Amino acid sequence: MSPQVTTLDAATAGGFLLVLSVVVPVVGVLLAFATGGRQVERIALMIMPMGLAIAASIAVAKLETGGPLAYLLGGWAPPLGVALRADGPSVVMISITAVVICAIGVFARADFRTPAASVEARAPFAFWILLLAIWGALNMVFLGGDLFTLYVALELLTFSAVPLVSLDGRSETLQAALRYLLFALLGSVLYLAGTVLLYGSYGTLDTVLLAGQVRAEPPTLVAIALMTVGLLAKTALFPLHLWLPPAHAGAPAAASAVLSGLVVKGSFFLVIRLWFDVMPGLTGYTGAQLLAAMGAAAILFGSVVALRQERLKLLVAYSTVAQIGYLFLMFPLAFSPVTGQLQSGGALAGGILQAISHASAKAAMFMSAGSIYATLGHDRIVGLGGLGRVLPLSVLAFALGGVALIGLPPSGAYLAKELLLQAAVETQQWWWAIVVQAGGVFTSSYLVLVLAHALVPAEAPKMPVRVPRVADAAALALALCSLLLGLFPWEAYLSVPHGRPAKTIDFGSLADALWPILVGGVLAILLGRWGTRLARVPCGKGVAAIRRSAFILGSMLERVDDIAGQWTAACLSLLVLVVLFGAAMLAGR
Amino acid sequence: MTTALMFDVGLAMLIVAVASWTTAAREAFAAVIGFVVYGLLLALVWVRLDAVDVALTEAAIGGGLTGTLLLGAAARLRASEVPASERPGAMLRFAAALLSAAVTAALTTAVLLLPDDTPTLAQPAADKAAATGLGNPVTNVLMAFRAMDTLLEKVVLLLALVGVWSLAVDHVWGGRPGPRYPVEPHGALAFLARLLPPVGIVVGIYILWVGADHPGGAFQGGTILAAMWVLVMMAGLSDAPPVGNRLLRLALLAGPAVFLIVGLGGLGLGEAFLAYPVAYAKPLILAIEFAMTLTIGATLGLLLAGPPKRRVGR
Amino acid sequence: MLTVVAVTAACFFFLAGTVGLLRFPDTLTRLHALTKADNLGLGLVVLGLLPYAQGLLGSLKMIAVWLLVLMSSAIISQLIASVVRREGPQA
Amino acid sequence: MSTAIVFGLCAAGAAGLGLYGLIADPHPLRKILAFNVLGTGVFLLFGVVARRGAVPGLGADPIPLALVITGMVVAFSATAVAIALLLQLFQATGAATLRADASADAGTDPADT
Repeated sequence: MSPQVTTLDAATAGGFLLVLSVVVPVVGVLLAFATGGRQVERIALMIMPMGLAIAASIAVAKLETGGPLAYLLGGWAPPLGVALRADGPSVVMISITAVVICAIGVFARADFRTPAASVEARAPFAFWILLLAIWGALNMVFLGGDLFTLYVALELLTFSAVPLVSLDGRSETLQAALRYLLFALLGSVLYLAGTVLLYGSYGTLDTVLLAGQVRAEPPTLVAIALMTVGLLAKTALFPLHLWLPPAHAGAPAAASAVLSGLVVKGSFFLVIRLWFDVMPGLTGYTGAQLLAAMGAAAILFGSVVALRQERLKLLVAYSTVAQIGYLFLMFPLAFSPVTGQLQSGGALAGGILQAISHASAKAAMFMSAGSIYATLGHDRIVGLGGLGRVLPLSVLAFALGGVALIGLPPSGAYLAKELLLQAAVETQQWWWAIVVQAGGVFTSSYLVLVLAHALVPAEAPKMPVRVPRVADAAALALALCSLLLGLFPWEAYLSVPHGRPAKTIDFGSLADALWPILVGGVLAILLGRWGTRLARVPCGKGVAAIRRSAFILGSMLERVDDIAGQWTAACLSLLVLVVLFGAAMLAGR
Repeated sequence: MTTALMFDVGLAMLIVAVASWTTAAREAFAAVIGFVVYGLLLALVWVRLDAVDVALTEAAIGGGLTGTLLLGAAARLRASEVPASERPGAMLRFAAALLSAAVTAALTTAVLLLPDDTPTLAQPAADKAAATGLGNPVTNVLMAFRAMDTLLEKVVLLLALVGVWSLAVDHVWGGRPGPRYPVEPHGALAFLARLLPPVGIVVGIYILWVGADHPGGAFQGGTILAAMWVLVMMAGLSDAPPVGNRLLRLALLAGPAVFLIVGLGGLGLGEAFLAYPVAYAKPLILAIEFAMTLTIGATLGLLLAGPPKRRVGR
Repeated sequence: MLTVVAVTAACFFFLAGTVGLLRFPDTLTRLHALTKADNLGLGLVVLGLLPYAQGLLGSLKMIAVWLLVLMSSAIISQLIASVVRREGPQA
Repeated sequence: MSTAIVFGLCAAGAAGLGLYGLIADPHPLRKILAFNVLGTGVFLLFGVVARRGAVPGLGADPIPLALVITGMVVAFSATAVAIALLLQLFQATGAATLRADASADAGTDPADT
């Protein structure tokens, strides 16, 4: 992401902050494990402001230094030692991680409190420790300068994420967790196979040193293909998403928020590291197109299947599949035909911005879905009627999160969309511009679907449980954060053109922003499951025919998604992708 | 072709054969036995590759621990049959075989095409060894040059244990893991469990101790300690401790905690995180390794024992 | 010379043990073939390699290895045999 | 032909066999087993690379060897967690399968079952 190579054998000022950002959560894990009981929650909540402060200090230090921050662990310089480095994107990711983790911490206090009668309870003990471990692992993923250290960090991330899925012990979640674990392990073995080939070729695994040495030789290309696909399996990019919907929908709300908002971003970030920093010149035009094509397929399948879900949490989980796809649209847009390399320009900035917008907005949406579930005792979408009056804050948080993701100004997703569209114009790839717009349209379609159900007046549903106000406030704060991300001065961290967010909201841009919602509404009507509600609406013959064909299309896509979700099929597509990426890069050599 | 190379080729063919047998075996139990054999043969390969440290680890893990885990699981899952409908069809299996073969071919090509003037860090690693005063280059890498990996790996081990424990049923939380094994005071197992542990503990600590200068180290030593503990538990001579036990928690933490404290000490003294002052490098590293051996022994033993199952006081 | 003779003899015992393992009809006889042959075989290997051991400590270590294997194989055979006696000779 | 090449081929073969088992064997226990075979194959590649990097005085490059030891510990942890999950799943449902049928109910509220 930074073309200038920093001096390798020196730590920069403020470098120790990078160490702290990893070590402090780990210290929290150890302390919580040692003391146990009621202290676990207290320690976690104590670590959170510290971590937030460290993230803020890193952001400030980055601003003051200008260049990347660096630290040499143990004082050993690469290639023998391991370096930590923070460039713009890693600082951005670390900051959003800190914010989201803290919000989740506030939200989760109600769900994961140790009951007064017991010395120590299972779920709170595991949850708080795993949450801290995820934080430490993510920071390591964002900072690690060595591909093997990154592997260990990624495994730490996986091992902390998997038990979160099955925290409530239901058998479906056990199965989801096992599937997640096995598929993630397959991904990490492929990644590991790539690292050994790289070490065998260049004698180092340091990202900066490698970037200076890589050549387009067969072992290196095999390594990139294996590592990329391994990481994609962990990111759940279509068609490798079989584990994600059951895992994310089955986990407790706070856990879903972490998993969907943050955990998948870890492996996504490593794909960026690999493609943009380590070997920007080797992946080539075809490789980038292939990656984005998978993204486009993810948007189509994820969105349509999301619209056909009966349950809110599954809908949100499938929309994550779609939005993960959206994140990969930046790769071809960052490809410069002149240099034949991926450039760290506006497209990359757009991708990162979309990632952090999604992290905050999706966490907020899962949290409000959790509140809705807890209050109603179910999350069937057709049964959400009257919710707007009962749980105004949760519905508002859900709506704002959705609006932020659609890309209405001044949200981060809006800025991201602008940057991606601009890159599409500059690189003359109009087809990706269409997909980018389609992503926004689909997002608004399921938002419309949910809100239309939730805001319909109905007799107030019974409320067995009351969700504490502070939990709703946390979700709302995150949604607002995502909605306002576009106003932040990103120039210091990402290559965003100056003054872009200052664009005033005039009539034209409002119209620009509103048409996706209208089209999304139409899609929601055509593809959504409406129970009996819509059937009663009279309509003409032509409209009925359109609706029938949309329904058939929807069920066909769902069928394909079902097949792709089988273990054997998913593994086969994984290997096919290895072959395709290898062939694409070999051809582009 | 020299005798040594013939031996290598034979060994490699044997390994591939055992791996195929393990993959193809009809019974899960047989497959696991095949895997244990496979692990022991691999340990031989590691010796042939001049990597005795890894050979010890492979024998301890591949043949020993993983084998024990899988055997226990196979025994308990004996009743579970996967319905025939779930077996992928012939076409799918053929596709899987084809694609796996493609990956094998890609890996083979990549290995054959690795550059002839092999890049290596062996020389720099040997040159810098004086900074720690340890004679075993692998221990040097694990404890000094790439100490962060080792530290994170210990956290991974701890998190794996938290993950396993988190599968317990709520009301037995804080209880003892696994079944209570019956004691047969005059049985052969009880005899072994009385006779072997003293020897095993000495050997474990010895392997840790020589690891500074010769093949061996904390993980290999810790594995032996774990094996002794599991043996004693299985013979019914001692029960698994309750997971809420404070002392147990401290033992499970000792390794990463000492590692972190020493690491942060390096940061505080103005050198760097995980840097050792040259004069004290060796004693510091040995102290960390000692704590890690204890932790590894305890963690591995408990990973084998599984999630808590029995409430304390029953 | 001692080495060659001892190791060759050891190979013979190992081979015999393996043939027994494969050819004998039930668990108990297989066990018999395996333990007898392997204990003797390993002992002969140790004996053969003793001249190459590094000092007294090295030879003691090798002998200790042999003794440990003897002990564990004896006890494991006991365990297997007792399982066979309890559950009947199926395999 | 050298030791490194012989075992390099062996490693690639083992990795392929493990991969096949992981994909095609329906039983989760066998998948876990196959994952271990696949893992050891990849680890062996580290050994081969280490062996190729030998210098006078050192029979192998110590860096990849250290990486393998770390990797083995991680792989063992993974196996332990996977087995625990599998046993728990078997205990809860009486079946050990990864088939997606049951997963459609993920997110089911206990109220309506």
